Amino acid sequence: MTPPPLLEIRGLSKRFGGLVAVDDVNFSLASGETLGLIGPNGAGKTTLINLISGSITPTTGDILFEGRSIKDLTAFKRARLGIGRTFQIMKPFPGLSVLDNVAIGALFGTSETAKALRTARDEADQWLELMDLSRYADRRADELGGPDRKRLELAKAMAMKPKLLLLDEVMAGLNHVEINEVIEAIKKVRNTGISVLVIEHVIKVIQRLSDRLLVLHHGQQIVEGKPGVVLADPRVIEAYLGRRRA
Amino acid sequence: MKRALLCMVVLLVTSGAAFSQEIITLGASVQETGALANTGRYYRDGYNFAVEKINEGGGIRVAGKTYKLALKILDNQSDSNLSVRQYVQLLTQDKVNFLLGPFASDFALADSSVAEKYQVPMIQGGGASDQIFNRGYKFIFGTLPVASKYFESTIAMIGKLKPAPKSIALLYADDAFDVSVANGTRELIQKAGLKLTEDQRYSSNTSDFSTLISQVKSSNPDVILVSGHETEALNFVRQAKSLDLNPKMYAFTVGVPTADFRKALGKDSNYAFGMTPWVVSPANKDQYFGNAADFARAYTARFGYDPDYHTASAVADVEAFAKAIEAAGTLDPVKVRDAISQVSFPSLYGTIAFNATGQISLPQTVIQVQNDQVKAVYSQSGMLSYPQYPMPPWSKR
Amino acid sequence: MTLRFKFILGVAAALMLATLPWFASPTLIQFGISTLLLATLAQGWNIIGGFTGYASFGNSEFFGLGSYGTAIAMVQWQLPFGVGLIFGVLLSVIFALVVGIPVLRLRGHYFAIATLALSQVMTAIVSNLEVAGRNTGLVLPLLNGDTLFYELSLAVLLLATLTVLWISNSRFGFGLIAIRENEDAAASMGVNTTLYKVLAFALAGVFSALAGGIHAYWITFIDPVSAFDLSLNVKMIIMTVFGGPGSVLGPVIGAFVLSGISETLSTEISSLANLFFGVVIVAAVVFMPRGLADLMRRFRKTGWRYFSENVKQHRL
Amino acid sequence: MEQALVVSTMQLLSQILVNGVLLGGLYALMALGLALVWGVLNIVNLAHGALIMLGAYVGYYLFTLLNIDPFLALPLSMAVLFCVGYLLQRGILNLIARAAMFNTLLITFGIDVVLTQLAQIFFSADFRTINPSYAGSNFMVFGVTLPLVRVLAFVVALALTIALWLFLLHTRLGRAIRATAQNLGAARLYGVEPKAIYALTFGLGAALAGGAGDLYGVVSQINPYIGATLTAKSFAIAIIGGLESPLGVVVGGIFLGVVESLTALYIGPTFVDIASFGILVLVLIFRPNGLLGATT
Repeated sequence: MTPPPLLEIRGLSKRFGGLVAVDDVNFSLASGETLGLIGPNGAGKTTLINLISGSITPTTGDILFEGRSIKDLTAFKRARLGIGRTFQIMKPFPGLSVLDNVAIGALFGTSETAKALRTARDEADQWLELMDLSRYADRRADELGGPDRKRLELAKAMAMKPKLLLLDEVMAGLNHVEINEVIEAIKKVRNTGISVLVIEHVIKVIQRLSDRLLVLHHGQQIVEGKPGVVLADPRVIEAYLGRRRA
Repeated sequence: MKRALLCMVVLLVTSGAAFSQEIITLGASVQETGALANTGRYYRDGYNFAVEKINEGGGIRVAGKTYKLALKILDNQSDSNLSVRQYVQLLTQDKVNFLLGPFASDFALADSSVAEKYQVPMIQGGGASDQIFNRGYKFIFGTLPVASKYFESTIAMIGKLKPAPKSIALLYADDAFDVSVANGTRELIQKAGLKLTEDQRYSSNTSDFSTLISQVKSSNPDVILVSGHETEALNFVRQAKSLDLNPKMYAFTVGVPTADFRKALGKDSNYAFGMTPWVVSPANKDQYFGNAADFARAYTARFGYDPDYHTASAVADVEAFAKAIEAAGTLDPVKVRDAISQVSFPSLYGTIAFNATGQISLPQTVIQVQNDQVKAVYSQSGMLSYPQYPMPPWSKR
Repeated sequence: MTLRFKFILGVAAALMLATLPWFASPTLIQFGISTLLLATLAQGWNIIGGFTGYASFGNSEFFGLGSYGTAIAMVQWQLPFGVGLIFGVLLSVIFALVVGIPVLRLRGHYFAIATLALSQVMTAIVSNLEVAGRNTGLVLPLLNGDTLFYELSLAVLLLATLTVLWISNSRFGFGLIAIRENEDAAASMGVNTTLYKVLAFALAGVFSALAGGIHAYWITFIDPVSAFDLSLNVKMIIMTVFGGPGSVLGPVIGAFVLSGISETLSTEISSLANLFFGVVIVAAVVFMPRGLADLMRRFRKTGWRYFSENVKQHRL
Repeated sequence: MEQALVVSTMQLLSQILVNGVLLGGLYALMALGLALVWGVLNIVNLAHGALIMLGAYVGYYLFTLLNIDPFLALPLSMAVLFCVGYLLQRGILNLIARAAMFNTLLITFGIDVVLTQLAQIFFSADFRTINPSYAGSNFMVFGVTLPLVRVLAFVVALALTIALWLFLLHTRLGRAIRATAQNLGAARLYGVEPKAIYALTFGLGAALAGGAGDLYGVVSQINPYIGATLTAKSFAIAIIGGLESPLGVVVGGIFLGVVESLTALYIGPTFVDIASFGILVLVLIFRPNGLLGATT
């Protein structure tokens, strides 16, 4: 018997008043896999992430994590189960030091038992090192610049030791050089063996990172498959790239 | 032992200044600012004036030595917690000898516990609530009449009016003093055989009386008695007019005797009944001020506004101390306390003598505003001048 | 400063404060009791306001419930003071749980206003309760023992400060700070935000209620207006913000300094004290919006420019 | 006999409802400025009641010293308070425009203390009233007594609300103010400096408070300490009505006026605060955008 996929989305929909933001989406994500989620602005990508992480509740449909329905769990419980996320609009803890930002991930996250602050800071140190942020450890988080802030978000999420990481447009607002830096950082994350769901606007990024791609348009999923195949699909070009070219 | 130690500290710290000049200091914390400042000033100015006058007259003689009086007044900002702390400060840091009181029953309730704790007598002229005096405290004396009897003379007068009123509405604020008044008044109404048509408790500081007035209007009593604060009396009269409430008479515990009341309401203050334990009359002789009328003239000249019974009560507090200290022949607080309980002397305020619980027994004189002037209409001895009754409806004024 | 040195300094300061009644004047002790209680209240506010970031105007309700719990137990049921104190704390914790769960869902100004309104409701409810003496209040038995009250207040303040010290170094405290800094992010990182907020509210309630109970017995008379006094809550906030919200000693120092100023003003310039106090608040908010703790940390580096920089940073 | 009782009960009830509605109009005017400043500048102005108090004193002095009728003095009172508000914002509040929320609460509290104390020093603690000859006049409609000044105050309150509403909707400045509520920089699109918008809006809020104060002095007594209760009432109305539109505030004011009157009649006058502030808390929890506002 094959184990259930890490994440399974079944017929998920979300309505805001009259607007259908996410419409009957189905997909699954295997352990260790990186799935890319693309679509034009307003396609419902961030809503989907919010549904999975528990910031909002679905109108219909179900979300299974490790074979268990989590749709009625609050956000913090899902985090405890191993779902970490970053936010499109970065949400660091601005008044805290960079180190303590990450330490909070280590203190909470998936850790079941209470650990000492010192242990959490030691763990945080390691993540900072991995993300190349050690030299900023004592700075206030709101003093960091663009790409460093993105890396901090990654470090914070990783410190939670999640099984699944949801990345919401981490590249927004970065230039080419910075994008490459952050891509390297995400690769490091992926190499630790966890599953990642990447939402991205920039096609180049998603091509380089994803094992598989899913395209959302007006809340509906239109294509799913290998990156090369998906990006060549005329419906995708029509819906997404086509409009940009026009 | 502790007291002896304290005295030594006093001697050391004050470097003998207080003693070489033979001064007795009275201390008080009153409302100079804050919501009660309007009435608080009567106490501040009354205390000051009395102390000045007694000193002008040569001060007081204690066991062959002459002492001058001094006054230390702190502003409690209308905050009763601060007031308590200030009384402790007055006793322990400023080393005052005796205590004068603040205004209002809830303040006196809290502050008198300081007097009791430190066993220093306090004579206060600002709190009348029965609660202050029924705790068995030994060091608190009051010169306002007993709250539960505030309406006694008013109800006695009602029995003598023609046409005789039959029904009464009683409205009162929910603070210590007014609840005491209401409890006493209810009994008095029953005894007088009058019908109580409305008995309504309202929140202190209510500014909108339109519901109460409409309610009273629909039950149409002959008499309305209001026990509350001056601001409430003002709002009540204004809104009674605008809602066309026309009882045969209405009476208030406070407000009516003050100049403020007449100034704020103008002609609308006419016909309102009030009460005062103090009548500005030359008949009230006083050792220091001559008589009540002389005092009132001098006071107005000195402070720029008319005194009312709060002021007289404050002056009486200071005089009671002067008399008691002279009688005790010592500054020892406990002995002075015993002397206070024994004093009995005529003053501009009336005869000052305290009963067993420490309160004075002074009848209220019923007053009425007539043609913008306060007129005494009824006292314990009977009708002084027949009041303007029934009050004409607002439309006919 | 090493940790060890700080520890020794702290113990020495506590001991010094504890011996005060044996050589200070009664006025100073009186001032001490009131200041220690205010510091306890500020420390309580620090937990919900300073650490968790919820601008509570409900702490004066805790104070009032503590006062009334103690007073009702002692006056109406003739129970000893200790039992009354516990009863007051219990009332306060129940209030924190029952009211906290719906109200702590509100954020920012809305939470502040909800708690502000609740204190009006509490005042009005107590004014109508027979067992609480309605609006005429309750008179507690007189106890001539300012030394006892002083030591008790000091003990409660120490307890509160040690609790805050623990909070600042614990997982719980980091959870609260995370909520303050960004509640959504905190939840997504696994912080049980609802539980933590309610716990912080209840903990603030415990200390405020203890202060209220002691104050009631000490002052011997309480009524709804003085027990649920909203300006007391404002004082807690001012003292905490003045000292440094979210720090361990900031609220205590804030309470000591501001009480000192205010007491001196009340004595020295009497009627103008309140006016001056208002001016101090305005000036403090404009020139040192992050409190004394921040001032001391950065003043050495920036000097007098510290004040103008604050203004530059926050003005439009 | 019984029928007479029913008639008089009905009459009392309609009188109480009318009282409540009229009171509500004045309430609404008190809350209007608070809601405007809160909604646009995100400042919860704890000194709002103190501004109403100042407005009342302006009206009082204009009436007693210059014999200007309080309803004619209304624009003057508003103009004076507009200046006070404008200067307060420019001189003080602007300095902390970008500081944390606690700080705006604290600073407006501080301003409230200062204004109240200054009022005590300059105006004394004496109780004052604005008492023109017609202050107590009334007329009867269907057996219900209508106090003239309350009716006038109600009409003025409604007129000012509608004027504010039209101003916000149909003038360039008004649109700039509304845009600022969404986004600080947006005012620039209308060619107005955000700084100017802030000061103007606060001045406008203060002017409305001034108008409310002037009318308050005609129906009630004034002293330097009336502010705190008025601030609390204004909060309740602003929250119940919602911050989005002036019309919501009017509905909130009338709703509160009626609820208070009915509570006083059927439960007791000491329960009024439980009702009004209890409703405020419930509205916050269940309908945070106000009774009329959109549900989320």
